[in-house]
Amino acid sequence: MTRALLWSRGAVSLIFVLALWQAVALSGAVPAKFFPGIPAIIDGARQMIATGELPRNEILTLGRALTGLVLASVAGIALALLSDASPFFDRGFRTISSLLQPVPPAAVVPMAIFALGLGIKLYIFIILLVSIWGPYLNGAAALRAVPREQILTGRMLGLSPAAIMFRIKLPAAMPQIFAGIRYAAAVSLIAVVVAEMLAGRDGIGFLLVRKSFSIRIPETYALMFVTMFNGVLLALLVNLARRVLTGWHVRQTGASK
Amino acid sequence: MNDTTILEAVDLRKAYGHGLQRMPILDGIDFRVRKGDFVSVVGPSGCGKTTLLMALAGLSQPDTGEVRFRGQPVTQPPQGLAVVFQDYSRSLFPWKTARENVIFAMRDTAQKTRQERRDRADELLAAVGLKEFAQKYPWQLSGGMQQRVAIARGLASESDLLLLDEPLAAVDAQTRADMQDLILELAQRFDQTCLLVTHDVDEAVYMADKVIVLSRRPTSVATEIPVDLGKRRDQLATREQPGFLHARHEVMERIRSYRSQMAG
Amino acid sequence: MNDTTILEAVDLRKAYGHGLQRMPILDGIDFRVRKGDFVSVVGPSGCGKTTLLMALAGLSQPDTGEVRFRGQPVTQPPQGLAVVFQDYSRSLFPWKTARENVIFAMRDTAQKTRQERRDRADELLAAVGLKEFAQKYPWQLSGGMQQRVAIARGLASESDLLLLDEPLAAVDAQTRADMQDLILELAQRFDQTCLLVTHDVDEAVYMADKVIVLSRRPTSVATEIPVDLGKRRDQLATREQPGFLHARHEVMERIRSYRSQMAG
Amino acid sequence: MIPLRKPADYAPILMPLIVVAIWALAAASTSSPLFPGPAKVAQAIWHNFSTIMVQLGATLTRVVIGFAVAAAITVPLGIMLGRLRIIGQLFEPVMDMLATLPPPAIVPLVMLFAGTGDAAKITMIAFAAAIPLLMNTYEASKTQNEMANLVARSLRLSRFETMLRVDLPAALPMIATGVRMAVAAALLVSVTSEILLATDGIGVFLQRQQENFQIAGGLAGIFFISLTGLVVNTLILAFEKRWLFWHYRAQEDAK
Amino acid sequence: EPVKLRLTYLMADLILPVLVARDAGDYERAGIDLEAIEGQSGPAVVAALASGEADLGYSGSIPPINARLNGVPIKLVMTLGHEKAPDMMLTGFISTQASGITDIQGVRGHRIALNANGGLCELAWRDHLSAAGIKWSEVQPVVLPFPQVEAAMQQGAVDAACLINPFQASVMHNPEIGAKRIAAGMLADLSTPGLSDVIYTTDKYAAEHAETIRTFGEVTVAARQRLQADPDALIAAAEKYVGLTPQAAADVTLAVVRDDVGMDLTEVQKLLDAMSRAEMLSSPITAEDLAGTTAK
Ligand SMILES: Nc1ncnc2c1ncn2[C@@H]1O[C@H](COP(=O)(O)OP(=O)(O)OP(=O)(O)O)[C@@H](O)[C@H]1O
Ligand SMILES: Nc1ncnc2c1ncn2[C@@H]1O[C@H](COP(=O)(O)OP(=O)(O)OP(=O)(O)O)[C@@H](O)[C@H]1O
Ligand SMILES: [Mg+2]
Ligand SMILES: [Mg+2]
Repeated sequence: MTRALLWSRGAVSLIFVLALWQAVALSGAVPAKFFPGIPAIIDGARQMIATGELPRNEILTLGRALTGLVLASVAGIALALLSDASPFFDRGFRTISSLLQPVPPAAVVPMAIFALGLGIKLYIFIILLVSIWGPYLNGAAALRAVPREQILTGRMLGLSPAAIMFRIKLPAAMPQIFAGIRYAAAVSLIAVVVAEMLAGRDGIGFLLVRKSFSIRIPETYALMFVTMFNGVLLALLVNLARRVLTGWHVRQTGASK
Repeated sequence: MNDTTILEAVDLRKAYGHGLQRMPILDGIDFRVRKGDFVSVVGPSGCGKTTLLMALAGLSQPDTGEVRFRGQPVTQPPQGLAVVFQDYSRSLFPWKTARENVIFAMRDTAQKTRQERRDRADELLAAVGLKEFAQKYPWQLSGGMQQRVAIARGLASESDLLLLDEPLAAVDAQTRADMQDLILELAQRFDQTCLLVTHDVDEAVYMADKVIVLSRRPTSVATEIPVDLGKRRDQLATREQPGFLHARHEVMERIRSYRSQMAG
Repeated sequence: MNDTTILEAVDLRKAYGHGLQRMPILDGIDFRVRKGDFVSVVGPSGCGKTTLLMALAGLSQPDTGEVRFRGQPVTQPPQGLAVVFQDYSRSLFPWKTARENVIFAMRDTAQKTRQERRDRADELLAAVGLKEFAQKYPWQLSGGMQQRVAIARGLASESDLLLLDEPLAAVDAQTRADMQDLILELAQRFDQTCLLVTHDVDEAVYMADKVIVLSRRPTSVATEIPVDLGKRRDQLATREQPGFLHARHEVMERIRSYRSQMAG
Repeated sequence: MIPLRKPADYAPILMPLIVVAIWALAAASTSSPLFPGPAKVAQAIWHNFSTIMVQLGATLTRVVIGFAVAAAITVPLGIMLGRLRIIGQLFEPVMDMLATLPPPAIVPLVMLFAGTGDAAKITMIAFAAAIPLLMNTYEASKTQNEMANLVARSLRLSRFETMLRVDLPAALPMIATGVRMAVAAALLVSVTSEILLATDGIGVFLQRQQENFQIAGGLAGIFFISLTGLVVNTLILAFEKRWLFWHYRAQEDAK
Repeated sequence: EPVKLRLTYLMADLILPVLVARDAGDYERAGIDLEAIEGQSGPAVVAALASGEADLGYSGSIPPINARLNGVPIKLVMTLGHEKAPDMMLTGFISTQASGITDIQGVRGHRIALNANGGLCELAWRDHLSAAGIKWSEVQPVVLPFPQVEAAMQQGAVDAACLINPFQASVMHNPEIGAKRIAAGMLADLSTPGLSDVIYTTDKYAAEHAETIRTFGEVTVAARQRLQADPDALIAAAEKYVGLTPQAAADVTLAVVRDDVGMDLTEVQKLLDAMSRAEMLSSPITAEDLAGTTAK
């Protein structure tokens, strides 16, 4: 029973959110014109599917988000490793990251466009600026907390610092790094959509702006639900990767109950 | 320096904490271990045995004094060294199975191919009684089983110097006896020098060519007691030999003196 | 049911894993403990002693069978229970000092005010030989010291039922003897029922009114050996009594039978 | 014996200086008003200092309230979801769904219910800060040391007490990391929400500078947002040093 | 072979002729290979131009003026649309029934919506308010993107708003709001035409490619005239490129007062004066500095 429930929890959650939405819509607390019910939203989605614009842009956005996530994860983990290897870099980059982290992408767009143009470089910049921090911060914290005995085991075996890093610290830190990657998955979707809104010509974010500027409210909300669906999809992928890479941990913590 | 000396501790001192918190632990440790010898170390809980072992292994630096391995000062873990840590539950890698944990230690060994290493690991796991558990993760094993995996890992490296920190604390008497013989056998086969920290005086004497008794904190070497029982040991016969009983008595005597201090 | 029975295990069974991986561990455990009794449990490494203790404490559910405490089925840790876990290095809270760890267990005790609890904790820490270490964090203590903090914490709760899972595995022989007497003394003072898992047969007999010997996996009660030595025990005298030697012999005998199986 | 100053002690100043130097070089080589160098930004800071301070005050007030609301809700919630495994797992996807909503896209929604005033902005900020806090707290309490929980259970701690006295301290290191991300997210979203809804705040300042092509002025504003981030992070670092040292001990002798 | 021309634009009604002409192949026939890239804000369009990503930019007239003021070397080269009283008014000021505001005087003390700080609506509000003798500090401005205004008005979150189409029409059609148009036009005085949307380029491009810009202007004018003459085609274009619903598309008009797309320096000066009055001009600038007259 619970097993079946857990297997379909993505669907359960989606239904839960949709039901909640519909309940608010039906309650009449806000005008239906600005808060349309689920049927109207589905209708909007159907129209966008019929014209092909939804699938086309969805693929673009998902592809970008996935690329962004991979980039942000790899870069974030690389920075975390670097921080762990060098106290100098650690202290210095900590300052830099504190300074960069709260910079809103919207605020640097003209400068960014000037330096990077309107193409793929701009997307990558915005995505990295926003989503690198989860893997980096969680990774750096996790690497610092690896049990002493495990590191000593590596040293005693005569492993080089690099080998200790990649064969002991990294696997030990993986579970917590994945917590960061999971956040990065959500954030990279946000970043892609925001980038598409600010500078884009296609993708879900662009469509979102276009639809709201042509006063197609149900479509706008349909796109919001698409974004949420993307969030679940990406989280699913992250969980899959987590199972492959840190299956031991999933089972260990799962088994203890 | 004797030319068969392989490991040497010279006036090791170490304190933890700073200022008022400062607590001297090792207070001038001196001893030598000859190549191929089996040395047991006994001492009261918290006297600094683990601290000493870490310094010998080059895993931590003493405040003053020096460790020499094959005549060279030790600052890094030297080639040809293996340690079985006291905290078994933390020293195994939770993301590796028992077998993988053992294979991990085979770096400079004769087994080169994957299959050879696997076979050797399984052989060692069987020797510690964990044949059926090769595929289990550490957290699927009982405390004593984890400790035996740690021993198998220590033995797998076939190092010249093997440091064992209470490796049998969590196993039952029978298993313990078996493990003792296993360690002795392999030590002889690979001509290993061993240093064993233990709380079991019988074990200390049974295994060793020499027992080092440490004093209470601040710690120094209280006495070194040679054990003259030859290289072949037997769980029944050896323990009944006069040499055994004599050495055991001497170690006990020495240890007993802690008691009065303890109460204070 | 005897009306002085306080703890009862009825046909406990437990397996780990599913499908092909399934491995039965407890295979029908039955025994009773009378109020105020001290019971030792011995059994080979990995046979399921910890698993059994968890079930007795209500910390995990057996697959079938039942644990009864004061006649009530146990599904949750019952009131008046304390456990000293085998994995001492993990069971202490790293964010609390030794003293705070001990105070943490004083929930239903006589000490109510902060100062009383503090004093009581310090008293217990002194009793386990850690007077000067009350302010240290667990990771600043040696293995044996951590284990003694865990014991102090177990004793602090002054519970009716105390479950001890190899509580003395990491301490030296002298400290061990002291701890044994400490545990016995407090158990009598607070009229505690105790269940002690240990690998040391001497310890099992010295402490107990009854020794439960477990078989190899799949595990059941191989035999129960009563120990008739009265409530007052003495490290020297008791160990020389014929009753002691007799019980010790019987337990040993029983355990010895594992050996042949082990090799296989 | 221990040198008072290690090279790493200078890193927090040195590394940003290197970055600034690279920036200055890049800016000098393009010499466009759309890509001002550090000197121009310094000038802009000088000119706009008082305006920025006033606007930053308005922004930070909202950030503090929004963050406090988020923390008060998500930390207990995260621990609870981590402990009540089934419910937690069931609602994980809801978490993922909400986490993915881009702030500009939810502005219209929030506005429908909360209007255009401070309430709306604070809601947005709280929402943004809640996500990393919730995720890290949830992960931390889901995956934490089970021994600690066994101890708590054997001591018959109530669910609530266990959460407060065992789960919370054990999860604190990861929560602290979550806080770092949440503070950044809160600052970031407060600016975004001000660009879209506001009447005052540093976001208004930024947008005005941007519309006027005062890029240097905009960066001056961003500089103060960044500085806020740095101050908060320094506080968190101090907190970690003071209260979470037990978690990071591996550092000392096992490098 | 055709000359490559890259245009970055904001999506709006006045750019429709360009898009229609491009898809009809008009530019190609005139020897221009037009690549039209959509941008999402005035500053973004300017940045694309400055970085060399685009040759021409299209947006409202304020962003390029601000850019020039701050040293970005760009020049206005074409006017795509105008406002002129009484019927060519793109910008409208709408109040809600609930607010009780009936004229521009009534705005005093109320919450008014504008689309961005330092943008078109701010200039419009300031110009109209100062003409009516109301100080900026006497109103409560709220920044709201156009799409959110209608909901905000219906929910009572703002009392009056500056709007352009299609949002203006949508609000006017909403019976719940009971909207009233209390004023119109970006500038208060529209007795002479006021500059609306413009095309601009860098000084360098203007000097080197005058011919291409002129050709682009000629093709655009021709396409615009065709669309003006055919309302159905205009509606179809609005549906196709902007994505409007048919009802909303019906309200689209092309505000054109002249047959050519050349710059008129007096119009530029009029806008600059208004910006100066509204204190939105950080330093003085002349119309000659700002506008080229390449295209006619
Ligand atoms: N990180 C540390 N900080 C402060 N004190 C420490 C630290 N590590 C160990 N100590 C102290 O050093 C002393 C010796 O510890 P060590 O672990 O070497 O003892 P041991 O002889 O191995 O004891 P046991 O037999 O109990 O394992 C102890 O008193 C302990 O409190
Ligand atoms: N989480 C788990 N998953 C799978 N198997 C487990 C798990 N926990 C324990 N086991 C198995 O259960 C058996 C009994 O474990 P338990 O810890 O109860 O043994 P024990 O008698 O306490 O041993 P020791 O004396 O070594 O501590 C072991 O064979 C172990 O492999
Ligand atoms: Mg030790
Ligand atoms: Mg056990």
